[in-house]
Amino acid sequence: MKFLGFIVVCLTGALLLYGTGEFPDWGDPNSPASLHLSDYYIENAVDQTKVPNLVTAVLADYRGFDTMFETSVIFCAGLACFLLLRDFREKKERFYRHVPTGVILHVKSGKKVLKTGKEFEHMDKDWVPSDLIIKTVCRILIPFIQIYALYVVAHGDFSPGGGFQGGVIFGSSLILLAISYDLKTLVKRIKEKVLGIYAALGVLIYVGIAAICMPMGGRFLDYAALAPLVWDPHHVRALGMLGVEIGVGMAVTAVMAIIYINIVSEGRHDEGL
Amino acid sequence: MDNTPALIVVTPLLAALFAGLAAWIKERLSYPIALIGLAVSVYSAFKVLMQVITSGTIHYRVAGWAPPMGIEYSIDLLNAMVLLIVSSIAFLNLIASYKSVARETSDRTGSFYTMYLLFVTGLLGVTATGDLFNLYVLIEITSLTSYAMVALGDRDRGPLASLNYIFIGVIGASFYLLGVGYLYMQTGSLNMADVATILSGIHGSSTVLVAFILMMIGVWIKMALFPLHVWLPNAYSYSPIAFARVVAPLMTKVMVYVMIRMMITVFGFDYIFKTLNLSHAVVWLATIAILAGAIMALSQKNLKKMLAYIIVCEIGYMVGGAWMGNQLGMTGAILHILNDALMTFALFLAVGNMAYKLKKVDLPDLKGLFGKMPWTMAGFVLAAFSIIGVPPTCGFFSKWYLILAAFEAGAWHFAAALVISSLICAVLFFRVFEICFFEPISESHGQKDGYSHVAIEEAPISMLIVSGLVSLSLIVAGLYSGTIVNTIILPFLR
Amino acid sequence: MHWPIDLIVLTFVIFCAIAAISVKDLLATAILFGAYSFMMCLLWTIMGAVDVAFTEASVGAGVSTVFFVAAIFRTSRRTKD
Amino acid sequence: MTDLLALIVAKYNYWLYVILMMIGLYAMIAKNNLIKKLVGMNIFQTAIILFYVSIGYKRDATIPIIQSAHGGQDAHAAVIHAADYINPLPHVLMLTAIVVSVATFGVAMALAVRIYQRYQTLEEDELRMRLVDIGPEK
Repeated sequence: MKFLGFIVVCLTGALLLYGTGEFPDWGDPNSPASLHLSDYYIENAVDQTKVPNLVTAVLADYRGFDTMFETSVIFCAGLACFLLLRDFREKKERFYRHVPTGVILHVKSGKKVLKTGKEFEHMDKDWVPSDLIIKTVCRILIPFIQIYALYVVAHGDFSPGGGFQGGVIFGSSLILLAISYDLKTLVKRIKEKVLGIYAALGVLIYVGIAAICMPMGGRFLDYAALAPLVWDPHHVRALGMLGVEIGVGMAVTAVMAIIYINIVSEGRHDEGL
Repeated sequence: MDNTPALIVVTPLLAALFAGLAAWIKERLSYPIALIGLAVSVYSAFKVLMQVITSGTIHYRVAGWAPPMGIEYSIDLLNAMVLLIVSSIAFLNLIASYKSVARETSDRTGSFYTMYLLFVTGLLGVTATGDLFNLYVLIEITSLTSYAMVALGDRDRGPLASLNYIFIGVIGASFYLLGVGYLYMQTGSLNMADVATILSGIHGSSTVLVAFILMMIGVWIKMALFPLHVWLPNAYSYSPIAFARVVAPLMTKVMVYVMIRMMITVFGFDYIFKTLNLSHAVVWLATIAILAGAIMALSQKNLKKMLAYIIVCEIGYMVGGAWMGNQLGMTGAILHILNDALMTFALFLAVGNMAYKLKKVDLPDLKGLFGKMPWTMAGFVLAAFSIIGVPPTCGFFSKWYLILAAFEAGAWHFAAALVISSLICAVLFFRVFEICFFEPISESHGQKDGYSHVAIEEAPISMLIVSGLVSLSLIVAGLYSGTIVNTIILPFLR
Repeated sequence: MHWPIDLIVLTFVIFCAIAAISVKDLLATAILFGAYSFMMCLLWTIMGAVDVAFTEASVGAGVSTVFFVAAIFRTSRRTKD
Repeated sequence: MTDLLALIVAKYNYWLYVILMMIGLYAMIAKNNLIKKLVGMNIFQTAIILFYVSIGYKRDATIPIIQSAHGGQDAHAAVIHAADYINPLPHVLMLTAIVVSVATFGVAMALAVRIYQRYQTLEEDELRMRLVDIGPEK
């Protein structure tokens, strides 16, 4: 297998290298790729869409249709993780810790659930005492990460960033919460149902904004048709893009959390890293 | 403004999202939503097909930007036909599979329907789009949904088969993406029509040649042409039956459509058959694929696996026809997209009915099935005749075109492979019929003496109606294949 | 002219890639893979693709690595090659 | 000598991307551990992204964010020269490709966890042996 793989790889490499023979030089401003469409976007995008970040302009407007399906791909990944891993059966084995004394209770089976609170707390099987420094630092850090994520989403029109990056950052702040405390803390705060609805709703915002353009007299995704609905018709395309980016951000946040929770707890949503 | 072309693709997507949301409120709500979404899609596809037949190609600019800048749907006769096939098969299958979904994925039917709709959205989008990169994104949607579905079916082997499918599928999609990159390097554009105009000036470039090879290998991996087919049999036989019934007829056929689209619209016949002159090599490859598929099908003991290898064999027909380099061959290949989708769908519907009752479909399990499930078996027999190529079922006509094309191009080996594979199919299916008809039911089923006292245990009526309808449509499609060729395929090829 | 920087970072990328697939501990693979992604992100910043680099920094070096570690936590660290 | 250097400068990016891709592809085909294969898959995909980003690069040009448009009212006053900005289209395409690759990666990881749950191993040869153990398929 190794030898066969080596031959296949070498053949592919040779084919690709052969193809590079007629490439224009790296960074050549006159290569065909940087003349045909690129010039049009650079010269007209700001005029037509009022968005200075050309990548966002092309991403959410000229090629917004791609991005819509890209968001669906992300949604699909979250759904796939849910379908593959989610296991609704409760685990019989449970661990509790008596807070004042530090004694650990191991419940092997049985229905009785201890009330957790001041006296007892849930414990993971592979549990390590959580560090005060880590907990405190993360507690301080998480709100700032989230605000930064919102900034990235909202400011995607003007600077690098946008719905996807912001969503990932927001999602990783949730993951940080789960890592620094434990998975139960996250799952208790944000229910699985909320995450699922958020993921679908995020994509729905995108497709919805795109679809509303049709009864408003435009083509699918033609933000210009939304002009009567917004307060600033001059910037209607930029506003449409902002709405779309918010949708993407929501979907991505939720999906990142769903994937993490399902992988780390094998779909049981009880204990993890 | 007429938005029907967009509606074909967008309604399943919207329905998928609403079904996903509804599943959190009440699981039962997602089924009617899915049904409505696909019904609108079928209606729009039908309307678009009629429009294209009367008034020519439709160009729909998504977001209102002119083609090379924005993404454009350009729907001609070939697109419109494939769109109608895809949406109606997906719709019919949804009707047929209500019960089996409820049984196979009992606690998460809502998610199943969402996944199903996303898969159909992907297929429809791949068919409708006129943009090279958009095609890649949509291929990824279809692939991602099928990875998840394959893992869901068989709990023991599904996940492993699915992971192997991911590795191969990612290589295929990435090769396609690389090919698009090489093309973009030389042309600076992503719109198919635009790329085609620019390409006609630079036929000699080695970059274009490499782009062509990469894209073809990518598409061949995705459609499971013979040496690259290893993922298909496992993937199709392990997925849940409701999904297998839609993925088996549609996925490979849509990929064949993509190949034909690349050949006709992007690179052009002049480039492929005059500049490169690859016809002979690929027709030989297709010949080998047909024979290999047929022979591997012979050695299978499971009905689903056997059908999967027959699909590998059928892909050889279409690739060979498309690469024959004459009009007859292309006609045969396109007609076979339609016919093969219908035949495979009919076969898998019948197998689905059997699997619903019998739980597993190894050949020995099928004993006495004619007595137990007469209607299902009637559908199965019709579909099998069509695969073998018995007139007046539709399978005969596309094979006829392909054989004529092979004679015209002098590709005797391809014609011989066609005849041999038909004979092998005949042997295969008559072996199944023999088991189902003549061998008595084994003791374990509780009957004592043969099939004479067997109580009829049919599949649910919704499954039977769809199965019967599709099987009858095989004959109808066969009788009207002249009309289909004259109104859709020949005008398209001119 | 910033091709020398580009070349240096690109060499690092290739080193990280080779190291990531050849170490015998999957957790090390995960970390090296994160380093690989981050180097890649630097490379793209040099080439002026800020949006892509931003995405790679948050996805490749961030979330992907976390998924990776999570999966290793639930499976095993050991590997034969 | 200067010719050779010029050729290397002009093309080395493309050559190295091919090497990176070969590394990824080799890991996908030849490695025995499924997680290693996944790493190979990711390297393979990022190599393609590197290729696309290299297409978009332009000498003496800046990042594709139009400075003058930040000013508000006098946005139209400044003339935009296409040669001053890097081609934004490959970046857009690659954002989509990254998203697709992370989605695939997530699903693949979930599958790896499922496989481990069932067979307690991720080595391909051991998996093949386990598959023989559970006997013929249903």
